[in-house]
Amino acid sequence: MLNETTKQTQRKEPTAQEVKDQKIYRSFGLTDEEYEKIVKLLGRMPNYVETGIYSVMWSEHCSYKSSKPVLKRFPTSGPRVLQGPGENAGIVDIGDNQAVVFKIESHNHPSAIEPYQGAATGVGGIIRDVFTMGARPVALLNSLRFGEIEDNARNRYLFSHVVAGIAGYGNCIGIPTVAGEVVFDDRYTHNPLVNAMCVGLIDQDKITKGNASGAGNPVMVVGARTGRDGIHGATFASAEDPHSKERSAVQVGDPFMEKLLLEACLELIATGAVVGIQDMGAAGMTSSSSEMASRAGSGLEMDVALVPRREEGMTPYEIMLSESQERMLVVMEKGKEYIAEQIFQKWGLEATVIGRVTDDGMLRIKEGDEIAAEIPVTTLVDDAPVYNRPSKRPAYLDEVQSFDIEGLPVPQNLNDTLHTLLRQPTIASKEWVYRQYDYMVRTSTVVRPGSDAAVISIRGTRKGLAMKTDGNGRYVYLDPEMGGKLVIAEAARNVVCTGAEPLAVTDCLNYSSPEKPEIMYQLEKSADGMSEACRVLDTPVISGNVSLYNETNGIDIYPTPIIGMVGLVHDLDHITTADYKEEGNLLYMTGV
Amino acid sequence: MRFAVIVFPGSNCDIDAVKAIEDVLGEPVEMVWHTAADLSAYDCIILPGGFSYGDYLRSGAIARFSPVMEEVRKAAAEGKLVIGICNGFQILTESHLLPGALRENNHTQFNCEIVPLVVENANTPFTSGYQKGQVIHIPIAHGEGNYYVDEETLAKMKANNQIVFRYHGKNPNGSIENIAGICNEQGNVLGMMPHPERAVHDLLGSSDGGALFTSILTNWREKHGA
Amino acid sequence: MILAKIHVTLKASVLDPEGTTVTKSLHALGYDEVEDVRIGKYMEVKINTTDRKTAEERVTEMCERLLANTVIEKYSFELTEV
Amino acid sequence: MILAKIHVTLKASVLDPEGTTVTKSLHALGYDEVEDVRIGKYMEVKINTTDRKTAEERVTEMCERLLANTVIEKYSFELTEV
Ligand SMILES: Nc1ncnc2c1ncn2[C@@H]1O[C@H](COP(=O)(O)OP(=O)(O)O)[C@@H](O)[C@H]1O
Repeated sequence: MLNETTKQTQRKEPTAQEVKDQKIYRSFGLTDEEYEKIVKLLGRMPNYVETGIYSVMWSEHCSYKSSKPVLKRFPTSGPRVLQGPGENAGIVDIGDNQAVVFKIESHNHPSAIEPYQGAATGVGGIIRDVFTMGARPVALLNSLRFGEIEDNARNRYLFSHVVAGIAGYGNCIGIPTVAGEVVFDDRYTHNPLVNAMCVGLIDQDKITKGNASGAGNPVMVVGARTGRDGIHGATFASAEDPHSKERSAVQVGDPFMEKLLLEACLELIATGAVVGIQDMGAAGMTSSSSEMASRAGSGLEMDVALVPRREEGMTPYEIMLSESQERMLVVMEKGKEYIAEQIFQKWGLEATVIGRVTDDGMLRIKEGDEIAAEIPVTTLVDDAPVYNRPSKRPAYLDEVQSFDIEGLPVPQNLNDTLHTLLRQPTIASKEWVYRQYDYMVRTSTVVRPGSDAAVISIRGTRKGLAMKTDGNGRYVYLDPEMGGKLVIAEAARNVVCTGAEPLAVTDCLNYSSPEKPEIMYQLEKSADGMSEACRVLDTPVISGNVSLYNETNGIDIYPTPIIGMVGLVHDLDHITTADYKEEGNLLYMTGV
Repeated sequence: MRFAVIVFPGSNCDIDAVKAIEDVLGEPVEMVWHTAADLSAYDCIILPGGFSYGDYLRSGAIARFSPVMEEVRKAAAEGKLVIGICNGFQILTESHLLPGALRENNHTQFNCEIVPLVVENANTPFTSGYQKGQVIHIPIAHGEGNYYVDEETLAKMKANNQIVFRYHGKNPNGSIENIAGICNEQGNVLGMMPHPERAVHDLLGSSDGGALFTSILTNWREKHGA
Repeated sequence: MILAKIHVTLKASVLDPEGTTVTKSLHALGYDEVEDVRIGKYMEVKINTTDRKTAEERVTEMCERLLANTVIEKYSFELTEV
Repeated sequence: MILAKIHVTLKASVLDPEGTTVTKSLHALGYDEVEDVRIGKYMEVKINTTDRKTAEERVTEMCERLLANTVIEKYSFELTEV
């Protein structure tokens, strides 16, 4: 099918000199300083493909260049932590050689453009992060923020399609969506938040990491074919690019493919022949290959001409940057490629050798015999810029914090007030949402949505896992540090209410632009608050994700850290639920 | 008694069916891949829930051409017990092993909840452990469970006592005459949208589905003098 | 190469929940003139043949066997050379 | 009354998982001549008007706002009097 040579299209690509002279790197999001840094690191001008690779690896999304200094504040270790941040997902020991694997991730921007597919592919991505570790995904959670829906058809559209997308993906793949939260506030009208979390179970001796080690080991791409999905914006000058009009910044998810990929990968990992495996999420082959090589201190050589494609005439640039979903990069033990081929064939999927691990520390991309890119891996990962961005206490804080609550009038009719409150979409029952999710598949959901945290039982044991997502952007806005503490505390309360002992958290930091000092302040202070609460509660942060630049037309979202907390139920006999059990039961209020 | 749970690409309640049989009956049960060419070793065949082939085109439309379906047809003709749950029910109607079709829910949304059902026919090998008219609580989880059948066929089905379960009270999907589960004329092939395998422990919210599995075993034992 | 453009729609006697939902949404958006919406499928099947007659037979068969469920749906198609 | 016959299909480079799966299934059934299947929607919208020009404008608007998602889909329609 791909007889047409890709080189023709490639020739249209600007030369290294043109990339520099026309400052094309700017349209990829690289600053002049960053570009100069690349030239210095490489000792030459990067060509077009290399510029693209640097731009995605050095993007905020992949490099955490603004948030890294903030993330350092979190406590990340503890006696039970088997894997902290830095891998596809974090892992916590739950005894009996078992461990729980979890992570949360945002898909805010795609969901704002195409709510169904944006939310669906967000779910797909987080599931892959968990099963690449070798874990069986057992539960999904989410956390959602939209503008007010009462008089806004657009917000209702976003909300209902995001919920449908989460349901469409999670239900099809057969992982129960067991808990979450939804908040409506006009601060999120132009920047809805869609965070998805996945929890998996694993036997500790099966843990697999995203490691490309062992020179000579084959590198395979498995799963879906690569297409021109989601290649970042300004690729070719649009007039020259015949595909630009037909191309979409949004990827379409294929949950059926992912279900097959999940089963095939778990079957493959169980053979013990896998050296390392990583999902291709944002920045596709580029980030998966360089991160896997970076962790192992190795190099990789790959031939893009061998990558199975969905479309004709794709260039090395497009193949390296494609964000086609439901794909994985796998490093196998040398000589065991056939095992992957056989297993994937059984599941009706492709597994193709596209290169091998090297020991020269280079990411070398070829197209047939021609070298398309050649970059030292360390320069992509370790040398990525880190910004200690200035921070400044926002002026609004004085105003909101001096507000005198005592001055508010007491409502005349408290009954009416109560009814008004209960009618608020943020407070009202979320059954409309969660009944669209299959929260019972896998028959282990013993506390279903509608209570506080959800509880999943672990077959063959008396144990269970409690889990919940929580966030409160308004609190964090009003007092970043205290708000940060409160969010952790709320998640912990929800988990404890089920009878579980909180184990650890994953977090997704949803904020506006870090280039505004006031936003950096919110980020830093809320991280301090969360860190302190995590230390006090003994719940280290084992994984997470950052989503910045959530602003439109000068309106910032509330600073919204979302927490996913998992707790251990030691005996299912001791779980508790929120509903009243019998007439005549006594109600107590506890706490301070 | 030996059970087979067929695994189509995209099945996801296969494991739940296996667990239910292990926990409720303790009888041997195996997952059988959809390419299997021989089901003669099994006494009861379960087509589980899930999204075979992603439910693309129409739910069950593609799975019904799986190689194993020839064997399922043969087993049904021999009088063996065949149950299709949710997606399995959809596959059985697409295969014309059961009449009618399952349409998108009338409210167009996926719907997951535990619902009350009325046992309409307690004379099948699947339901003899229930009483006629008994109300049981079983989970549903589907987007296309809106049962449709033309009037003529429906009249025949009623005359034949082929309506096995109806939704009690609220109709969750718009299905004709509240139908939740039906059997074939011979009574050995059952299709139902609700998931009995999800209702086998009190911890799961209901254990009312257990009797469906024990009915099967009891009937098989009576028939085979075991 | 022949392109079969296939329409699969619900039989008139079968209710169309999606159509009803879309009708309601259009009314909510102020399109009061909309009387009714029916939603079906449109498929483009590219067939490697030049023989119209065989193509017609084969496509009919595909529709009967897989592409439509004739218990609730009807289908029609046209063939064009591409 | 005017009937708008609307086709909504995925843009060419957008993944069509349903079409791919149906292609594979047709191959498995022996229809090896099938090169490709793309699946879209077909809608019939009945509009209470006789003015073609307004109808055209209104239907375009409905497509843009609700019936198609122009980020991944494209649409086309024709109007007939009924
Ligand atoms: N987006 C969602 N997805 C799944 N479950 C949800 C979602 N939103 C809310 N829920 C469920 O609804 C119930 C109430 O949630 P929430 O309002 O956050 O509770 P609270 O504020 O009382 O802790 C919980 O069981 C929660 O898991």
